[in-house]
Amino acid sequence: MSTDTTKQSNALIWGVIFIIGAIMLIWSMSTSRTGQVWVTAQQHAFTQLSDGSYTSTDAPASGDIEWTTYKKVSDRDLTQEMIDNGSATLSWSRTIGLWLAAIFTLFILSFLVGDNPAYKFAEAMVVGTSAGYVMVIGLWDVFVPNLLGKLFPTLVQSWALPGMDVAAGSQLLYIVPAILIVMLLFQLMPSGGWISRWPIAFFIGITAGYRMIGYVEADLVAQIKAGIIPLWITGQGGFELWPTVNALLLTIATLAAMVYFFFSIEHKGLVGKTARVGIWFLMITFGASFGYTVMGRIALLAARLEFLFGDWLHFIPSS
Amino acid sequence: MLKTLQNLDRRWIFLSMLLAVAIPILTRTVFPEVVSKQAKMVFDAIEDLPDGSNVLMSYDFDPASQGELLPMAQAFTRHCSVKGHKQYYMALWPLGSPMVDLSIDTIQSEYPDMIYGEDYVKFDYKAGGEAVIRMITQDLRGMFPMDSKGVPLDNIPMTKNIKNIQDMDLIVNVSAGDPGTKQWVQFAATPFGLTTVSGCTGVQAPQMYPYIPEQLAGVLGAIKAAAEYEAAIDEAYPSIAENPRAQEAKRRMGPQLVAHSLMIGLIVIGNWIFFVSRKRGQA
Amino acid sequence: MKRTVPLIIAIVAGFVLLIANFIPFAESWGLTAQEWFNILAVGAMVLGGGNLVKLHLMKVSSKRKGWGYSVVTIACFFGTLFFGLLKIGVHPNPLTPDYAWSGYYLENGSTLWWIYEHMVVPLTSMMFAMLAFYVATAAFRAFRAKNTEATLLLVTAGVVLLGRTYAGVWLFEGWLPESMQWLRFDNLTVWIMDIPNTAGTRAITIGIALGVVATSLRILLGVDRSYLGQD
Amino acid sequence: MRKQIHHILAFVMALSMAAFATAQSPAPPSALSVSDTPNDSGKSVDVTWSLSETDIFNPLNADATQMNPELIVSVYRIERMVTDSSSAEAKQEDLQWRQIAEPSAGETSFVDRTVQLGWTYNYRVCAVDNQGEASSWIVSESLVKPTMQIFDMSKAWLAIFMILFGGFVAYFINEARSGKKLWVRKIAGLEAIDEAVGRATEMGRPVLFVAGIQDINEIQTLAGLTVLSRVAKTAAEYGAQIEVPTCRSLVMAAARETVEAAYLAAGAPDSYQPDKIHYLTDEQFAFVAGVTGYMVREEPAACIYMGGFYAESLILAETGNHIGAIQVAGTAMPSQLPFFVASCDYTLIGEEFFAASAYLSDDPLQIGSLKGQDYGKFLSVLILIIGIFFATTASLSGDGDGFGAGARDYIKNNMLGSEGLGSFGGGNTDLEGDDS
Repeated sequence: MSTDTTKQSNALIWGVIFIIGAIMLIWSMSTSRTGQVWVTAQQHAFTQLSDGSYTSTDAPASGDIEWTTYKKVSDRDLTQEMIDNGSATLSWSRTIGLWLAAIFTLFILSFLVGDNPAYKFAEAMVVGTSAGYVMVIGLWDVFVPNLLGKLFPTLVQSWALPGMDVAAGSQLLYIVPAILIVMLLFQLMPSGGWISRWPIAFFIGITAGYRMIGYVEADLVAQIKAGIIPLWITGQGGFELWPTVNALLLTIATLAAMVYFFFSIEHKGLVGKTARVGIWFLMITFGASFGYTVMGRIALLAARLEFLFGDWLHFIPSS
Repeated sequence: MLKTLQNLDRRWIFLSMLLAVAIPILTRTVFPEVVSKQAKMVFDAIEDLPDGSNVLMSYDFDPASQGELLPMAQAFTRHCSVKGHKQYYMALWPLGSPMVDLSIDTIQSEYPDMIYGEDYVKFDYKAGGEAVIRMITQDLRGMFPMDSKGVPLDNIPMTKNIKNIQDMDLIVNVSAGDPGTKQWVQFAATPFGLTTVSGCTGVQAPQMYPYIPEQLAGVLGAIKAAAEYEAAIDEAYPSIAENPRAQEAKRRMGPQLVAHSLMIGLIVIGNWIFFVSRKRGQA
Repeated sequence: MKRTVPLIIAIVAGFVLLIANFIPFAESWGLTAQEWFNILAVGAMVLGGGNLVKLHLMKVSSKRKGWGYSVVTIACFFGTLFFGLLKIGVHPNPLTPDYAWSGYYLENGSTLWWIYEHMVVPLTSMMFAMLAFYVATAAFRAFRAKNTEATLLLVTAGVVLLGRTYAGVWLFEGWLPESMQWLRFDNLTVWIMDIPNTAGTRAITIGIALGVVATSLRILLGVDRSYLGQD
Repeated sequence: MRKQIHHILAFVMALSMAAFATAQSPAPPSALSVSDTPNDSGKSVDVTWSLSETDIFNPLNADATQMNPELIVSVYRIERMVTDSSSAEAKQEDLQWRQIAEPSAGETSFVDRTVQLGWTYNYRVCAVDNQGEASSWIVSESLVKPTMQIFDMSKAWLAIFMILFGGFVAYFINEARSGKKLWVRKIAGLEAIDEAVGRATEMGRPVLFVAGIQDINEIQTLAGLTVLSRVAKTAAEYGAQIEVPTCRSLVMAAARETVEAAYLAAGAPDSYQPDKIHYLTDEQFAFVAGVTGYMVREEPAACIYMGGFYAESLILAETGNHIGAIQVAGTAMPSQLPFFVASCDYTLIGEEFFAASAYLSDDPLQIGSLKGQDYGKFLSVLILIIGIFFATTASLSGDGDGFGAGARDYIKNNMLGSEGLGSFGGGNTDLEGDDS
């Protein structure tokens, strides 16, 4: 296809897509609360007891700590009555969020028509947000309780983790991982990157240590053990043909496949034939793996379309 | 005919896949499920435990794999809740924590009489992957000094007497990769003989089979197995069968059927083109 | 100094873990080492974030093609970090309402939650879901029965694909005699998974395990120092 | 036989009647015994008992209707008391009887993992019926003091295997380093690579090489780079153009070194173009978009993928196939192999990939460990065959206690299980950890 015809077809495709999209939107909006998120408010009030601790109360007085949280009402449960008596209210932030979510989803889908700025934009956001998000979790879930909490218990207790047990006092041993982290971050420096080799070496050593055990125990010894089965299977009714055949097949296949992975023997004669049988069984294995992978990929798409058609456009009951 | 197919704009194939998945979703076709061996094994592993057993639920997946794994995870939660098992939630993936929250929402909305701290508890995400598993097989508090609400384990009824996860009666692992099922098998199930079941993505499932039955009590591979598991639960517990939210995986089998058929059709046509054109000495 | 110390650290750390597995006395050493390891893993996360920023800042400063997108990435990164670390929109933990910072950083309704729910989830999951389309085109244009092996693979894949849907049952309803029921694709799939797949995977698993033993050992014996880099 | 059961049932009924008449409490469990868990660091105690007579799971009560429903045991309550905390200071609550667990009916054992090394403990257990009525306490005859073992005997065989498998590798690495030539079979895939490069030269189109998307510290990437040096060398000899986009900046640096060296070795240092080896981006799908974009524009005649790949594998292979390039792939990612096998002209499967890299590089580390692994495999196959032989003979001889069964059980439970060295045919020697 020459470039200008491609351009034309692209323009055509975009046009068609936008028209279909518009029709769906209008239809959906005319029939349902498209992309609206309704919430119910929940009051939380806490009153102080004589011992200084707080307890939740239903009749907040002055001086109590109060706040309101909002819970999403799924489209399934939302009734006109709830809207009329004001128990359910429209949440603008969440509604906007939902529309954004839908639009970002479409941005990425647009890559199918051809690479375009919208896709690149969405992609750039994926990288940034997910990286930032992972870091936030790491800091709040691990760094604070497992490192700061051990080094400066009283501080952390009075700040972020009131429930924490400070009896143990600060455990100075945890200086070591703290220092290692600092050394690791030296890798960001233009020079002095070699300092980060210490923590990296620690990483690699530990990994090597437990991997070695884990793999020998679970993937080597235990797998050989699992492979040891009788090739003559008898049940209540005496000898059983099919189980025996299967056991035989399983054994031959395992051994043949292992022979294929021998590199000290030339694949000639019997060895060659066995290896050939082995590769066939490997291919069946890969075929199964292929099928399962495809199944998984499709499920992912189904979930996203359910989001678009359900949560956003309300063509189907939203989750 | 051949020519057109040979240089067919691939966007037509994209479109066909889109429709193959979209139409069954919109028409909401649901097919009956035959509970297969694996799904039954997993179901039994949870069903046969005496009510109120300790079950460790490790959610090692993220939103990217929700489509495959969330229905499974929710089914595990419902099954354990209806059996009254004590559920200990944790996550080895940073984005696994919010997945756990979804299960906890399910408990709170569908099993309101279950009490946090007595029937279920949530631990925060911890970094380190397999090293976390190794750690908690020896010393739970070393890794989790507190639950996700910041309460020390000694002040929580259901964790008070738990030294490490060897005190668990079952490990349920929902996994989208590494760290995941393989690591649980290597560092918990095999060395300590802890009964473990796994719900994993289609990509991993075939690699888990050699571990069955000794190292793994059962594997749910991708959405199909989840649908079968849902069916098994529905059979045993009508209360869950009536819950439309508990039928997600089953609903998704509609798109699966059409899309799988499309895939096979595409492979066949593709190869037909391949052979014909090769005969004509083009390829 | 630059190479020997790290080498010693790696070897010692590795062997401590090995020994801890067999000698109960060393168990506690192993636990300590692993606790440090897990804390250090967070350092690795921070490093990852740092590298990302560094990389994209370089792109921006050098005005390399598409640097605008790098700006977006950096903005998103710091935005998320800011709202998350400062727990914007998070209420205190109901157990301790008088501690402003005690809340759950991902509390439903907080800003980080909003970012997670409306950006992280749809973007990452749709990004991944695109594979469904690529698989389709690959099926049409790439997966060829070139030889016996590929043919075997594709046929198995077909059987599994149908066997893992209702089609596996439905195709054979009615006409297949009782004695031949095992031919039903769903039954066939179960067999494929139980026998050939288990066998093939077991062989691969054992092979990989030996490979890991070799590589780990090379590190523990200090013969493989590639992780120490040059100079 | 039947008569006996009747007697027993009568006895049970009488007993439950008695209970009914008196405190209406269930029958207590019996034979409480406590012992230090073997092969551990002295952090746990094994508690075992026999079921109460009013426990449904008690074989006596095969016919549950014979029981007084109110007395059916729901849980056993286990209490513990510290009798000697050696020198350390024990908490006050530990010095009295304190509940530590409530295993449900039918259980006959419990492992207490909350004990301190070197302290001395006393245990007692009672049965609690579904009315909450507790039976009388059964106190263990002996006290127990958890102790630490020097070596975990249950892992003796595991240790032996680690030494064996490790030994092979270490030995052959040493051999290879001492300059001994170790023979490795030729890998068929390698000719395919040469052909591919040759064809590219004829067509005057470039060769694309992707070394996976993992970072430089992964073995697969390193193996990929070894193959790259071969590809680069051939390309330099034929005078073909090669293109190497990378997903990690460190990989780019390493790749440049490799290729430059290869061109030097081929005697064509001035035809080496560093800018053909460039870093795109860390982000998986962005990287693939970049590479496939290049493929569609430049239409390389040969695409070679060697390294650790993930979901992007099929996108690469699909595009390569579409532009009609010869494709050779190699990866140890089991989940991605199917897509390469189905769409590439030749694929190096798993270890074959490492073998290829070892074959190409005369690096003693690679060849030595490859040899070592081969011997490891050989040993595994041997054990497998021997085990299967005994298992089969055992089942042929009707699973009796013959030699076959004995040998099979020793191999499965001791050598490959967790029952330590044990004694041949000795069977299970410890209470814990028989995971077979």
